[in-house]
Amino acid sequence: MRELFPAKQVVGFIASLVLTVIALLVYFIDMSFQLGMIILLLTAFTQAGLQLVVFMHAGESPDSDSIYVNTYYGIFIALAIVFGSLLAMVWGY
Amino acid sequence: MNKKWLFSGLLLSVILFLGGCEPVTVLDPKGPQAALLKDVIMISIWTMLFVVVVVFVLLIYILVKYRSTKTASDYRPPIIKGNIWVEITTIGIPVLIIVFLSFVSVQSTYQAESVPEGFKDQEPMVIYASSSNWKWHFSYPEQDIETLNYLYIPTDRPIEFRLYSFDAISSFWIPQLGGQKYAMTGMLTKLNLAATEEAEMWGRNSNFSGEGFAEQTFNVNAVSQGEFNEWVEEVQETAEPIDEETFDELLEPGHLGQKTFTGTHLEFDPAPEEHGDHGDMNKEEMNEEDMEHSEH
Amino acid sequence: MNIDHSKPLEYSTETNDLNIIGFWVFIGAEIALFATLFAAYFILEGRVADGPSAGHLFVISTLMIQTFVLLTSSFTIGLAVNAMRVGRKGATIGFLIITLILGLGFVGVEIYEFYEYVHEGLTLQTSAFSAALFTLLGTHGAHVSFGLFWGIAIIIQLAKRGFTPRTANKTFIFSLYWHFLDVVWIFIFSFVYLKGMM
Amino acid sequence: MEFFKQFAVPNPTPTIYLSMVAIGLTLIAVLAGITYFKKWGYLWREWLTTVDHKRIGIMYLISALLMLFRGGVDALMMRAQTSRPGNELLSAAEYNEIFTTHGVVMIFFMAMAFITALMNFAVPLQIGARDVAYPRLNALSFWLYFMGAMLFNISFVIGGSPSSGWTSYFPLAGNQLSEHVGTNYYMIALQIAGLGTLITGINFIVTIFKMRAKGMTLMKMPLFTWSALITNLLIVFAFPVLTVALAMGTMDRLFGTHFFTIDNGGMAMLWANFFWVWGHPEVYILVLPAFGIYSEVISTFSKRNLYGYTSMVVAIVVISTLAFLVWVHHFFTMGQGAFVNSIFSITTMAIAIPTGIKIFNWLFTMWKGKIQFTVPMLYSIGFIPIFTIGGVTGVMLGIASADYQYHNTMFLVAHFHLVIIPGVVFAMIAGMTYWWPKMFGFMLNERIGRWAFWNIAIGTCLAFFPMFIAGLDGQARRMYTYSEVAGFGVWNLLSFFGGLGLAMGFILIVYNVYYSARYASRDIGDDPWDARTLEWATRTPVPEYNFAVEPEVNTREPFWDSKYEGEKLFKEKITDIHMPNNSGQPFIMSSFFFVLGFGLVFSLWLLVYIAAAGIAVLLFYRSFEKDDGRHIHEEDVRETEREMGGDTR
Repeated sequence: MRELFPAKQVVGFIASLVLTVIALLVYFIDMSFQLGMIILLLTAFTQAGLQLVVFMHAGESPDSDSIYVNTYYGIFIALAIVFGSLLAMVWGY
Repeated sequence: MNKKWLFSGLLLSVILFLGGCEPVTVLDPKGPQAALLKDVIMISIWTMLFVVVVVFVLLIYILVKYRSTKTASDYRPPIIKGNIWVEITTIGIPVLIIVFLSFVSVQSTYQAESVPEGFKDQEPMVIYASSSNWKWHFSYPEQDIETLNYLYIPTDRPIEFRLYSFDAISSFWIPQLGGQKYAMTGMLTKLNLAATEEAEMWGRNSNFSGEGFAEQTFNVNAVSQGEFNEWVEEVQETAEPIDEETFDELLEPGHLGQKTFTGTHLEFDPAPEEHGDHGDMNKEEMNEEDMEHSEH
Repeated sequence: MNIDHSKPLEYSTETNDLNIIGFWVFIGAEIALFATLFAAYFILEGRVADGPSAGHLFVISTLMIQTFVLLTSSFTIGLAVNAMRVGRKGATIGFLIITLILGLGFVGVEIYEFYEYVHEGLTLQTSAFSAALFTLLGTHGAHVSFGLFWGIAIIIQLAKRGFTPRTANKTFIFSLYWHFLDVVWIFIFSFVYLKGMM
Repeated sequence: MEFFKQFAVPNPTPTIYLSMVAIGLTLIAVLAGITYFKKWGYLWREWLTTVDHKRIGIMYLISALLMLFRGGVDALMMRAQTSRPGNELLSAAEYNEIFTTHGVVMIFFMAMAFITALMNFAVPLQIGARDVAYPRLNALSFWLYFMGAMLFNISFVIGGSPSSGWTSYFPLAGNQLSEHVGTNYYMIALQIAGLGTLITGINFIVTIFKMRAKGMTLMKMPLFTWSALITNLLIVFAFPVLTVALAMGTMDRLFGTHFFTIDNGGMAMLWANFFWVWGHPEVYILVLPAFGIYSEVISTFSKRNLYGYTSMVVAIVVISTLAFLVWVHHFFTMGQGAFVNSIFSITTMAIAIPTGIKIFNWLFTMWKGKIQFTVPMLYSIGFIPIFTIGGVTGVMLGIASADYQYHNTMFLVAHFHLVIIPGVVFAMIAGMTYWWPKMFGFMLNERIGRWAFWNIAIGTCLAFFPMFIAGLDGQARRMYTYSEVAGFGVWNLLSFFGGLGLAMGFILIVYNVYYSARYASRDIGDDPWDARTLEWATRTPVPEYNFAVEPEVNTREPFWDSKYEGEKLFKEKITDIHMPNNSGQPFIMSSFFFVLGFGLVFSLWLLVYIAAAGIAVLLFYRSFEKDDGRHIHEEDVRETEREMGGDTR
């Protein structure tokens, strides 16, 4: 039974649950919008990183360099699209 | 040979629009904004001409000197991987040029977006310019006048155009007064212009908006303040008032000549709010909603 | 086919390596796709026209259920890959089935939620906000639904053919897909729901 | 009868009816011809089901040339219409359809196909691979592109072409202002073709990452391969944005959503934003492979190594990153403040720096070289001055304030044509001429090629230089007519003559293909240009397995060094070669996509469901399929090699 539940994955799962609960605090506790967004940004990106490394085994492939470069580039593009669009259409006035 | 041909072609065109017969519209400004943009355009043309000349001279020199028919048949070109100084030069000089042009660009963009130089202390006259397929409606709230497809503006007074469109995105452009700006659907944009010379000019929608786009033009008369006041008075005396029914007919797609009305359509069909507010709930309403929600 | 036995089965052939890295590149494209959907949502969020707004619609209970279900399914598919590595075919298939059931549950709650939205007067045609919301959630939901079919195909192949380099490779790639959907959900959870309810 | 009415063209003219007849007759002639010569089996076995990257490349090439002519005829009609003031050759509605299809066809179906053609053909050969990473997907890419292109092209005779510009700005392209199905075609055909492009992108990234010859590190790759890698990276990250934008546009038109509509909170600017988030990287998707081709051609025909290899690579990477950060310059005039415009103005102009480096590196590659004026080299040399002019006017457009005056005018039209024609079309013709002997086993005639070049080069200058002046004089783009007093007449007339020159050039290229196919020598050896990279190390024309033995490399120019420095490329013995099987699935699945698209355009839901079910069934079938490919036996390889006249190692 033990080999079916490796510690790394169990800990990862618990960590993701904890992060979710922390994120939920912004709903249950009254706080400013800025603080809430900071908490959400932190928890969301930490969780994404957790999934990437613990569950998706991004580091163990023989091509992990290519995979990381590709993923970082994707994140860069994603941020450029989201914040660039917001800048051009909402904030830039 | 092709290089020479190209080069002379380029020179010819440059000469044509720099010093040639009659200045082209964009380079024949009648107001400070257009004059500013003309200066920027000329700075950039001269800077870029320098780049073009460097590339052309290098290319012609290399093509003439190293053509295979001129070299010995046993000549084996050397292997040259690169040279740090050459690369510093070919990166450094473009960087300097771009830094210079960036400076020009940022400064002139801020200037083009604000009240024209020399008119900062004057209260701008507001004109709403709204586009509908394929016409321009000009509303003068201050004078309580509306015109179709033509503009009268006083010289030496800054004018704030507030632009929007009833249907397709259009672009409001009077090249001799300044650059263009889009009249967006459901969103208000602003353009600051001023005329310093009395002149008759044309303006148009320059953004493709369907079948009647090519003819979506209007006349612009820049006249002295006195003449402008006379025109306003005349309109007030002679023109029919505009009402919702007449206006809705005007909005039907098609072309109409010049028309003049008293009153403005803004009274019964207000312009969209400033950008970002349209269709948006304002902040307070949102907060109320939220509170209601959390009370459940 | 050259099988390199020193590596886990899913990496053991050249084709398998190609498939895995190719899928990562595909995930890169998916990142850009969802980023665009998020950008559209953020920009259109306030444009509710006459319809209900985000703060009015979202409910914490379904959100918590969805999030918990999807996080757990991400965990179980991770366990499936682990079971595959230790060579336990039955356990692998078992974990995969649990994953798919959780996925089905997620889709079910989502459908219920959409039904509630329509009930509250928010349809696809209501406003720019509704269009952006339904498109973002719908694209994610459609990915999960597609994953259900894909998962079934893989379970059948595992059951029939056992662990081969090919089936192992497919299972592993499917797990990448599933984890990625979980990552997307985390962002929807944080920046659509929690931000909207804050 | 009611049912058939929806397929009618909204603005029928005798020309359109004539084209319908012509298309019908050509189709019948082609089908009859294939039947008469009993070529159906050949066509199916050797082409429709092929997964060979070289054949797929050739099919892309043929499609691209066909589309070039379709788009070219559009262009000529536009220039003819505007050649005199008040001309009545075309109506406004026809003119609007024509410039729209000209843009779409040229960008999506000509330029994209052309670069994909050359990448398909040359990249696996340049890295010494037997095929791409996913041969079957490669075929699927092609057929999706092809079906997308066909779907778009039938709009001309069934239902009407789109007419709101290739940028298809909403709300003009929305239901309220464009009632007929033209824009549906645009949205759906591009979606299908775009899916194919995305798959190509993934395929080539993996191919280049994983399938390089032994010893070929990233910094030893030929520059065309480098540019292909970065181009495909741009494809993978930019095309999803288009996918989303097109999906939103489709939903607005078919399902009544309010993304970009006039009412209910729709935001017209959002379409423009997403379109250009994709649209600007797209420009570099087109131009980077061209840069790669020029690097190969200039170095080959100067008989010199490429100057500044490292800085060339860095420049490509920098360009690709900046490409994602400049899109707002396409709508500086949309009302965002001076701050936003300043940022995007600076990033825009910054692209000139890496591009400038590349220009200088090409010049220094010719320095101390031994320049041979072959046809590919002529295009590369012609590219430098014309592209420089196109490029510097791009910097001028990048100055946000001045752009308020250039925007939407012929000045802009002149700029982007003077970038795209030398930057893409010249490169594609150069690349086609350069790799032609490898594709077909004979060379294109140099004399006719030179004539074509001069026509095209002079035609380009004559067609587009006058537009700078017309633009500064206030001529907006996309105007189907203008009055005599406007004074644009002379410039537009000159442009028309330039257009004729270009047309003449392309006709000469076609004639050249015919002439050379008939008369050119077939005995040209494996390396007719005395080239430097690996694709020339194998036989001409290339056998299906590419290399009998996979090459091993130590240097950047392995083939050159094997010829002149005694490096050994092929070290191992010939063995059995593993090859993928042909498959009809890509063709069949893409045909379902065509039906699906057609059904969506006209909202024929039954058709949509059937086609979608077909696609789903094929996906499942593929999942369960066992296909391990086949082997070409050692003796057969030896036999082929012997026939092609080489040593058999």
